[in-house]
Amino acid sequence: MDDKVTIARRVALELREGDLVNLGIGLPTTVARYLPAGVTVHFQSENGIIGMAPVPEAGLEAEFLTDAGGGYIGAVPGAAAFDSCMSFGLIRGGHLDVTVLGGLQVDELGQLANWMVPGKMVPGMGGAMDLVSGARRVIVAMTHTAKGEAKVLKRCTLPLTSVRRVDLLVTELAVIEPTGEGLVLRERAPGVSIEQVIAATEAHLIVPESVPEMAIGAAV
Amino acid sequence: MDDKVTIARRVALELREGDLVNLGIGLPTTVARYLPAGVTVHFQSENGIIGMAPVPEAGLEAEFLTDAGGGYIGAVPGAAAFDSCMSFGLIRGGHLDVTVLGGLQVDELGQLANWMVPGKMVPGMGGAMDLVSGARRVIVAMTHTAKGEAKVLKRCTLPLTSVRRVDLLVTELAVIEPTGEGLVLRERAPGVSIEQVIAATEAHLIVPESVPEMAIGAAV
Amino acid sequence: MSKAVSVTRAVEMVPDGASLLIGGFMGVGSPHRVIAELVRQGRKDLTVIANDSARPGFGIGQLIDARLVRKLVTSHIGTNPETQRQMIAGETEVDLVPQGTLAERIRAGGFGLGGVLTPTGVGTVVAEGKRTIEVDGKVFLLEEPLKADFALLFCRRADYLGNLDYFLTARNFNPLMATAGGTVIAEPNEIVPTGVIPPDEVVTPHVLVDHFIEKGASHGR
Amino acid sequence: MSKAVSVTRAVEMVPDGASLLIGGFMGVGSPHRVIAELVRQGRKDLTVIANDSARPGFGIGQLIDARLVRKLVTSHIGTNPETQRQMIAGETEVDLVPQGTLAERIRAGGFGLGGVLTPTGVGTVVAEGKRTIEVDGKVFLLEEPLKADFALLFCRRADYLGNLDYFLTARNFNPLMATAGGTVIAEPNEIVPTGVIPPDEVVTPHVLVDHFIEKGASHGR
Repeated sequence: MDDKVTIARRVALELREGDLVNLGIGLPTTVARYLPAGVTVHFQSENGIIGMAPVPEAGLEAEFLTDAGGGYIGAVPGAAAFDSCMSFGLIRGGHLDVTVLGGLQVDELGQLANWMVPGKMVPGMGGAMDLVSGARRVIVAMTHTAKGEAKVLKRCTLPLTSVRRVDLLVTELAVIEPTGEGLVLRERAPGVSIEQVIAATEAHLIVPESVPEMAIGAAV
Repeated sequence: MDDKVTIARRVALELREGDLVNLGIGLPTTVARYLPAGVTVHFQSENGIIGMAPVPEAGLEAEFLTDAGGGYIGAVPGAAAFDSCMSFGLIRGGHLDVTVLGGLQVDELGQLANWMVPGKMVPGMGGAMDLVSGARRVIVAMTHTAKGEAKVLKRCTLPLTSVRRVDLLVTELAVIEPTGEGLVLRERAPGVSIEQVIAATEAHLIVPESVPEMAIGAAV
Repeated sequence: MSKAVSVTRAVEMVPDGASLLIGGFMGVGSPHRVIAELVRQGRKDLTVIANDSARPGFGIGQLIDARLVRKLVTSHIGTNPETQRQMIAGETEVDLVPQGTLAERIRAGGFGLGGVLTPTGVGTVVAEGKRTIEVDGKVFLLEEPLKADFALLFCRRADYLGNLDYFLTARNFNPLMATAGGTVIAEPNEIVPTGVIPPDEVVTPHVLVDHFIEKGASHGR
Repeated sequence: MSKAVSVTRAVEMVPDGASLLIGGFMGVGSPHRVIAELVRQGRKDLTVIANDSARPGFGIGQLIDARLVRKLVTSHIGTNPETQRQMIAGETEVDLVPQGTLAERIRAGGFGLGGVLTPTGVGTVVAEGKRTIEVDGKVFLLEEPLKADFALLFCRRADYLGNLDYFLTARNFNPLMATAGGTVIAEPNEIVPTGVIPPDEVVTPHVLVDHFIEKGASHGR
C-alpha cells in the first residue's frame, strides 16, 4: 500500500458519525475517500462552507464553490455557507470535532510545527494556527521522515504552529498518541516492527505491552 | 404648539439626506413624523433592522417585525434585517450617523444620564450606552425641566450613560450645544426669551450675540 | 439520529439550576413553547441570559412570574415591573449589561474569544470592578465571555439536519446564542426537508444545533 | 444620488499609497474588474489587507506582479511564489496573520472594538511583541483592530440602495471588510432593483456601502 494511502486510511478510522471535520489541503484531503461505510461526517472548508463534497464531474463546477486551495468542490444537500468570522468562530469556539493537518515536525510535548522553514519556505500559517489551537481533536497526518531525516523529534526546531498538544499522529509507520507523559506508540503499520518505528524516530517513544497493527485491512 | 411637538420638530431639522438614524422609544420616535419634505433617512431599530417604517394599518402587522419597544412596525423596500451583533456593530463602529435619545439630566460637560434613578427606577441601559458611546452624532431630546426641577445641570447627579459629550440638546425651550468650553445656547423656542431659558437651567449657559428662534414654523 | 424532540422531552433535559441563554427581544423571537413547558414542569433556580424579560405573562416574563429565575443577566427590565420588584426585594439577582456588550459577550463565549474590548460603559458604573485596556490611545473595557448550559432559540425554519434561518426582527440574539450553549435547542416555526434552505440563507449551521422541537398539539397559531 | 460608478471612476478615487481591504480567498470572491483597473491605472505604494495573494496573474496576484503593493497583511502566500520572492528580496513587506485572527481583527475595526482576545498564536512567533491577557485562568493574545482607507468587495447582487448578498465560498472576507473600509466599493455580479433582495437575505446592509460598480463593456464572462 502506498504510504500516503496507509496514512489516509488509518486517519479515516478516527472519524465518528456526525463529526464536523476539517481536512487540510494535500494528504489530509484524501482522508475523505476512505471513510468507513455508513459513517456520515460533515466536512468544513475554512473558506466558508460546511457540507463540502467531492469535486463534481467535469462541466458541473460551480464558479463560486471552492475549497481552501481554490479548487472546485461540490456540496451536499443541507450545506451551509458563511463568512470567515463564522468559519473560524466554529474552529476557535470548540465546535469543530476534528482537524486533520499535515506536519513538518512533531515533538515529545506533542507540539506541531507545520507552517514555515525560516529562510526557505514561508507560506504563512493560513488557518493552521487557529485549527490546531481550536479544534476539539487535532490529528497530524504526515510521513514519518523526510529524505531520511526524522520528523518526530525531542523538540521541534521549526517555529511552532501552536503550543497545544496534538491528539494523535498518524504516519506510514505508526500511530502515536502524545500524552502528558510523552509520546505513546499505539499502533504499527502492517508489517512494520516496533524497532523499525523507533529507529525512524528521534523522540523517545513510550512502548506499551501491546502495540497492534493498524486495522486498515489489506486493500481499498 | 405642544412641548413634545416643538422638540420633535426641531430635532427633525437635524437629519440629513441618507443618514442612518436610531430614534429612542417615546418622544424621539415621533421625530420621524416631522422629517422635512424631500429628505430620506434610514431608520435603524436596534433589535435588528434598517428601513423601519411607520406602523402599518390595522390588520397588516407582521408578527416578527417589531421595534425595540416590541411594537409592530413596517419596513421600506430595501430594508435589511440582522442579528444584535451586527446591529450594535453598526452603532459602535461609527456607522450610525445620528441617535436621538431621551434624557433625565445633561450637564456642563455635555454628559448624559438617562438610564436609572438609584433606588427608584432601574430599567437598565438597554442599548443607550452603546448608542451614546458609538453614534457619530448624539442628540438628546428632553423636556427642559421635570416637575419644576432643572434637568440641565452643572454636573449630573444620576449615573452617567456615557462619558462622551453629546452633540446637541433640544428641549421645548432651547437648542443647546455642548462644547469644550461649556454649554452654548444656540436657539430659543418661538416666543421664549433668553432669560426664560437661563431661569430654567441650573448649568451655566454661554450666550452668543445672536440666539435666533428655532426655525420650526408655526404649525405642522 | 434525528434531532427532533417533543417540547416535553426537550425541557426534561434541563435540570434545576441550569443556566439558559434565551433568544428574543421583548418576546419577539423567543421560544414560547419551550418557555411555557419550563413553567409547566416547574424548572427552578435558573440563571437566564436574555436581552430583556419582556412583560408579565409574556415570554421570559412567564419565568419571572413563576419565580423560576434566580439570576437574570440582561440589558433591560424597564418593561417588566415584576422583574424590577423582585430585584429591589432581593428575590432575583439582576445583572444589567449594555445591549451591544451582551451580544458580543455571548458571541465571544461561542467563538472561543477571551472577551470583548468595548468603549461602551467606560467611566460609568458598568466599568466598576472591570479591567480597562488601552489600545492605540483609546480606553476599552474588558468584558468577559458568556456561555450557558443551554441555548433556547426560536427560528423561522429548521431543516432535518438542524440548519436554521430566522424572521426579520425575531432574529436578534438567537444566532449568537446558538454558538454559546452547551446544548442548543431550537423551536422552529416550520420544519422543512434538508436542502430547502439554500446554503447562502442558512444563518445557523446545523452543527451548532443539538435538538429542535417537533410539531405538536400545541404548535401553530 | 446613485451609488453606481464605473470601474474607471471607482479606481480614480483610490490614491497612491492607499490602504485597501480586498475580499476573496484564492481569488474566489475578489473584485477582479477593480483589481484589473488598479493595474491599468498603475496605482502604487498600496497597503493590501487580504486573506492571500492568490497566484501570479490572478486576482491580487496581479497587483503583486505589477509591483503595486508596498505592504501585504495576509494569512497565506504559499500559493504565490512571486509574493514569496518579493518578500525574501525585501521588495514587499509581508505581515503574516493567522486567518481567523485576520478575520476578527477586521471585524473589530469595523465594529468599534478595541481588539481581539484570541488563544491562537499564544506561545508562538505570532505572539512576539504583543500583549497577553489572562481571562478566567486562560491566556489570550491581544490582536489589534484593522481598518483601511478602502474596502474593495465582490458580491453576488447589489440592489439600487447598495444592499449586498454573496455566493457560497465567494462570501469569505467580503462582508467583514464591508464594515472596516473608509470608503466601501462593491463589484456586484448582478445589479437588481431595490426590494429584490429580501431583508432576511441581505448580508451587508446598504448603509455600509458607498459605491458599487455599474455594468460595463468589461462586465460578464
